[in-house]
Amino acid sequence: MGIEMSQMFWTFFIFFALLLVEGFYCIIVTYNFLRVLIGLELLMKAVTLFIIVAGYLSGNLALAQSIAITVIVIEVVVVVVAAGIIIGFFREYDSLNIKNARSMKG
Amino acid sequence: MNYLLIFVPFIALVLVNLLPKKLRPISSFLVLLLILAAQSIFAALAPFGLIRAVGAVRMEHLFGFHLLIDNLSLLLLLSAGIVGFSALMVAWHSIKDEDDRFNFTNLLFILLIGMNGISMLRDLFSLYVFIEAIAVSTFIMILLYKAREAYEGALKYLILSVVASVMMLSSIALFIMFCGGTSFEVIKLSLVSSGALARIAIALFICGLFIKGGLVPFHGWLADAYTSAPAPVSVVLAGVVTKASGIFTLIRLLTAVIGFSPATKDLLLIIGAISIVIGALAALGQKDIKRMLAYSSISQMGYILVALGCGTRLGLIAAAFHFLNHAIFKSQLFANAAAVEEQTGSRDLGSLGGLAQKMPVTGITSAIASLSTAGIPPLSGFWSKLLIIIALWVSGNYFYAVIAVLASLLTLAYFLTLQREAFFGQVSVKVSSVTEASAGMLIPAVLLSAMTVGLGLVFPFVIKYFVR
Amino acid sequence: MIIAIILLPLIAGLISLMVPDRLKGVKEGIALFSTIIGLIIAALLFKQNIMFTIPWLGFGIDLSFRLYHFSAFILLAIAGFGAAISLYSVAFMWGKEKLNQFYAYFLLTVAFANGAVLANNLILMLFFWEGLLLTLFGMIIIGKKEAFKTAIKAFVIVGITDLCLMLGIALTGSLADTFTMSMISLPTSGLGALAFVLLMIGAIAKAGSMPFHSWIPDAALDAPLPFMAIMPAAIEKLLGIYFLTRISLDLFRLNPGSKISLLLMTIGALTILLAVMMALIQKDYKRLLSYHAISQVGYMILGIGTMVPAGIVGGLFHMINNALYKSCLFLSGGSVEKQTGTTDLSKLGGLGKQMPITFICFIVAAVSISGVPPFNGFFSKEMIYDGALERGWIFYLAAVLGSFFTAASFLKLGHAAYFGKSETANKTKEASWAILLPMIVIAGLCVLFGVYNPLPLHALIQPVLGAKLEGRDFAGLPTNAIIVLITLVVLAAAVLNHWFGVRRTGKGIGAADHIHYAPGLSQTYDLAEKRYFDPYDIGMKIANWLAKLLNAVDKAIDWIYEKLTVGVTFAFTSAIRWSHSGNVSTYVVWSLAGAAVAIIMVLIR
Amino acid sequence: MNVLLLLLILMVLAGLWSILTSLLLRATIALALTSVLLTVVMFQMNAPLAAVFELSVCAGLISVVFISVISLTHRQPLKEYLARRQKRILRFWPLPVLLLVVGVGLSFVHRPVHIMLPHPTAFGDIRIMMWQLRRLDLFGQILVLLAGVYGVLILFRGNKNGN
Repeated sequence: MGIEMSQMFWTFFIFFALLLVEGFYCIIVTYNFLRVLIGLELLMKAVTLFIIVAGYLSGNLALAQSIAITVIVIEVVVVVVAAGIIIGFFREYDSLNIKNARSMKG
Repeated sequence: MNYLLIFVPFIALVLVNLLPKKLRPISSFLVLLLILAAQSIFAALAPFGLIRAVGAVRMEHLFGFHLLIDNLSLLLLLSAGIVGFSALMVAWHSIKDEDDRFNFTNLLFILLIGMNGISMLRDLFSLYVFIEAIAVSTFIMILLYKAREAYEGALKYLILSVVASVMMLSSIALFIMFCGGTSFEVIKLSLVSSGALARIAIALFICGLFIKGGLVPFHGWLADAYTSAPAPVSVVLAGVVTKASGIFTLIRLLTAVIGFSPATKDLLLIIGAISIVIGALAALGQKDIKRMLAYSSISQMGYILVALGCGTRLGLIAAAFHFLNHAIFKSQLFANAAAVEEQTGSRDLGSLGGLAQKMPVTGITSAIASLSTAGIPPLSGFWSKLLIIIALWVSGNYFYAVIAVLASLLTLAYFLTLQREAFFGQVSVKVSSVTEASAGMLIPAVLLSAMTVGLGLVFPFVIKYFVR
Repeated sequence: MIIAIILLPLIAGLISLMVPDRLKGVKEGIALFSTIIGLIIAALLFKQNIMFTIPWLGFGIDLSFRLYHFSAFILLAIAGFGAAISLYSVAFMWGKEKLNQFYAYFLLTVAFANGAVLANNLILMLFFWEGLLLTLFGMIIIGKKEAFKTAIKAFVIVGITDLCLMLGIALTGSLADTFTMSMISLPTSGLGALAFVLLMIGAIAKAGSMPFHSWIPDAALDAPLPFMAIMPAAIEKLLGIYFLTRISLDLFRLNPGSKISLLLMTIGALTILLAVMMALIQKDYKRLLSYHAISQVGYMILGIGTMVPAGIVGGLFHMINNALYKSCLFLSGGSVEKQTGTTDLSKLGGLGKQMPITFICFIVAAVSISGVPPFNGFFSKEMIYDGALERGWIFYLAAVLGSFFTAASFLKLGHAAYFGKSETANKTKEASWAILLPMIVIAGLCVLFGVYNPLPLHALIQPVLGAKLEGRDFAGLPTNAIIVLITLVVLAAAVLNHWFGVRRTGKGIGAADHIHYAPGLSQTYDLAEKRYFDPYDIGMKIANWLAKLLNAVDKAIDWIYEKLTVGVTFAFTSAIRWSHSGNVSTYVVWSLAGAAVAIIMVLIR
Repeated sequence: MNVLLLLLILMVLAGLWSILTSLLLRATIALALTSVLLTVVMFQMNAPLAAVFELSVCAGLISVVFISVISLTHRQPLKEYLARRQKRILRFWPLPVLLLVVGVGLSFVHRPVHIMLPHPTAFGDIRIMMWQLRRLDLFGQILVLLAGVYGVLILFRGNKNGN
């Protein structure tokens, strides 16, 4: 398996890295909280992919799947809570602009 | 016993929610209070053999997973019990609305289960799940009153928390790939023969924990979340929750799995030293009591980190002792801040003054806790700092020892600022009609400061607790 | 036995803390009983040698006690003062508030002090040492309402110096590879010097030397008076000087020519002079005494710093003498306060007739502290002069000058309080026996230790030095006649100065004016006055100016403690505050950068 | 492998679209598309259970959540939106470039890696793994879900004061 496995790992790793770059770029650059949330989602997608890849390459797919399922469940809870917070934020500030969330500094 | 620690609160949580609506708040409060007190007593007495962990043998077949209690677990169990108890007492008086109070107790139940789980787990991924459970309930707790500021704090915490999750999960994936599993034994076994990527995995996981624990430069969310959280929430948050998910897990990881390589040590020392200095300097400039305490929290976490960075047994003991001390005095300071805010309606140091005359108990207890934090002898904080500095010195990290000493002067400086602006001097106009806080708010403060003094005075026995 | 002397006051203290305030007499009974038993135990333990070690925490930290002549002697002294002061407190504090706390702190102080003296392990000693800080804090805080701030000030100053002590102990421990005191013997070079200086800071701060003194005068006003008699005047001094002697003689190999010795002598000389000048201008009985409490430490540090036998014996002898007369003075102050309700010198006067016993005790103590023969202060000061002269005339000069001012200020104090007239003087009565008895006993000891000085020197002090004594015996009359002569001249000068001062200014001591401006006398000394007038005036101006300067120094030290840190770090702080812009993107970037650095670090190591 | 490669490229492109598009609704759809592609990748990798979860929860539930949030909050006037659209390009053009640079740069890194085979105690069957070996995770999930339930109760409850 050696070299071929190694190659496969690096290929998957590149895509994982690209998804991470997309996600972080989205978080850092956008001004809209919903888009930040989309960025976070992309990061989670990347991680889920990476976990499954890990299981796939090492033949430990059962563990990887069970972990991935748990991660997905947690992810959805976090997103729902985040959505709740964002809606509350919108009610409070009448905007989703991230620049409104800079009152606490220093 | 091990299983009881997570199942009793869980079952209690479910049962309390099944009660008729009228009974719920009071019963959940009492039940949780009882559980927390029992847990504290158990954790405090267990190391001396006064309480046996009974019935731990046969249960494994029933549940199919391992929960092991060692002395490190007891440390977290004890801190969680004490801090949870104080937070609950504060909550009972400062949260006025019954529904809010009930929600708070429910979430505190979840936090407690999460922390108890963390203290006993032996699997990296389960650890992550419990940390996430804690994090999610924390986001919600911060928004308990749905205050305007709180949305901001909660969102910042959420975003950085997801970033931390990404780091930890990537690391877990790497562990699956290069170690073949996520349980501590598996990782430890195969870590010896693994290459650079496994080391990256370690670094990533540690960085995730740094975010959770709020170490510089991963600390952006911390001050905002602490400041915007309701009073009892910030007590429990600052006292134990973020420490449990960040620092405690780190200690567990270092001792049980990855060990101390030169690179890890350097990482811990550097991040720790930066946190100590930046946290203390940032605290110095604050005008808001809670924000100051939040930054001080960062600085204190730095102390724990440098102690860990020694990589010696003494360093580990020092870190554990400081962990407990920090849980005690920081939750007490936040309880004091809650009392001040409750009575004066303000946390702004500029508008306060002379409170020691109006609120003598709060004044004295907060002075004790502040001085303990600053490492003024013979309060308990002094002993842990002494151990940290000795540990640093003995392990040859002279530079960091000097930083630790100098920064404790900085700590003293900002706490003196706090004391001077809030408690000394002329009674300012704003607080001229202020009275002492109600007994419920004072009980935790007095209790915790008595602990600070007591731990300092019986230090020899306390340290024996950790040496075991 | 050796454990009992620590546990007995400890337990008694804890019990008296639990006794409610309503039950009168119980706490007092406990305190008296336990201190007297303690005195008996200390007397029984005297002349014994006990080593007591049980392994304990590991890391070289053992539960180790050592009783030998030095610690036994200090133990005896502490027990003696404890008994005397508990008797005094019974009368002085009767019926006041928070008595259970007072007795608890008092007994705990005794317990911790005993522990610190007996400890043979540096960490164990530090433990007891810190316990004292807590009782100090407690003692001050139960005083007046404003005492909170003073308590914090004392806590912070002593705490910071204890941090130094702690660092010193860590350093000493790592240099010597052990924390057991009897096994340490380090040279004072390189890191050893640093370790010594750190330990020294802890010791002299406990003794109350400059520049760690500024809480003492504040505490003198705020704290209960028996506290002042026991803590800064007696026990802390005993402990501080005990520890200083231990580190200079046992733990480190100091020799007379070393820089450390020079440093100690300089600190001693400066403390003597600066504090006594401050004392001279005080207008309050207790505050004046508290500055003397600082100044006298200077003599001890100077004596020990000389590192020659005469100086060290003198320093130790001075330590015990000072503890005697200074607590006697504080007790007399307390007696005056109890009877008249004030310690403000401008309101006092003419008490000598109404309170004769207090007055006599005061005189005995005052002449002792001024160094008048044949009282005890005279002999110890002569030895210190002898030692100082051996090391350099400048130190001798400082000591003699200090002596001059001491005498002058006590003349002023005695004059203002006990002579002349005041509104309240006639109504005042002598204090009760329980207040007088400790004073009489202590004053008697002052005389005894002076007239029959071989008793303390042979039994208590000289054995401490052992071989370092080089076979000399300092008992009996001082050998150097010239020094004695100079001392006498200085004392005479002080009396003259006082006389002139009263004559010239008439303020503060106004009751004495009519004697000095009597027609016959003033003409007789007209000429002398004209000749002496200018130098004196200039001298007084310089003294005043110096005193003001010192006041400024005092303030500056406060300022450093409270403000400078903030000032220096302000730039950093504002930069950090600026960088926390509240922008979550920034925080994410920080985290990512941190993670990147961490990964790179892991990869390259 | 080739199919996998294609799917992964599509996935990255879908992610890119979800960031670059100026309409929030489209971004949500793009995110769902990413999810669906991930599902297919998982099927390809013989992980059907996780794939089903991903499809139902992420592609389905989360999209619903997003869309409902958008419908609750999105009140941007069209004019403002068009004006902002121009500026967006300025902020987002570096992303494709960055992706290219990272992708090409990383493709040069080809160090041999040593992949560990599963631990002998591990079970190949997902059902045994999940229901018997990882019960603690399930317990943790229940905790997270409980927390989420309280979150929904607290966050979506209207303010008591009637706002």
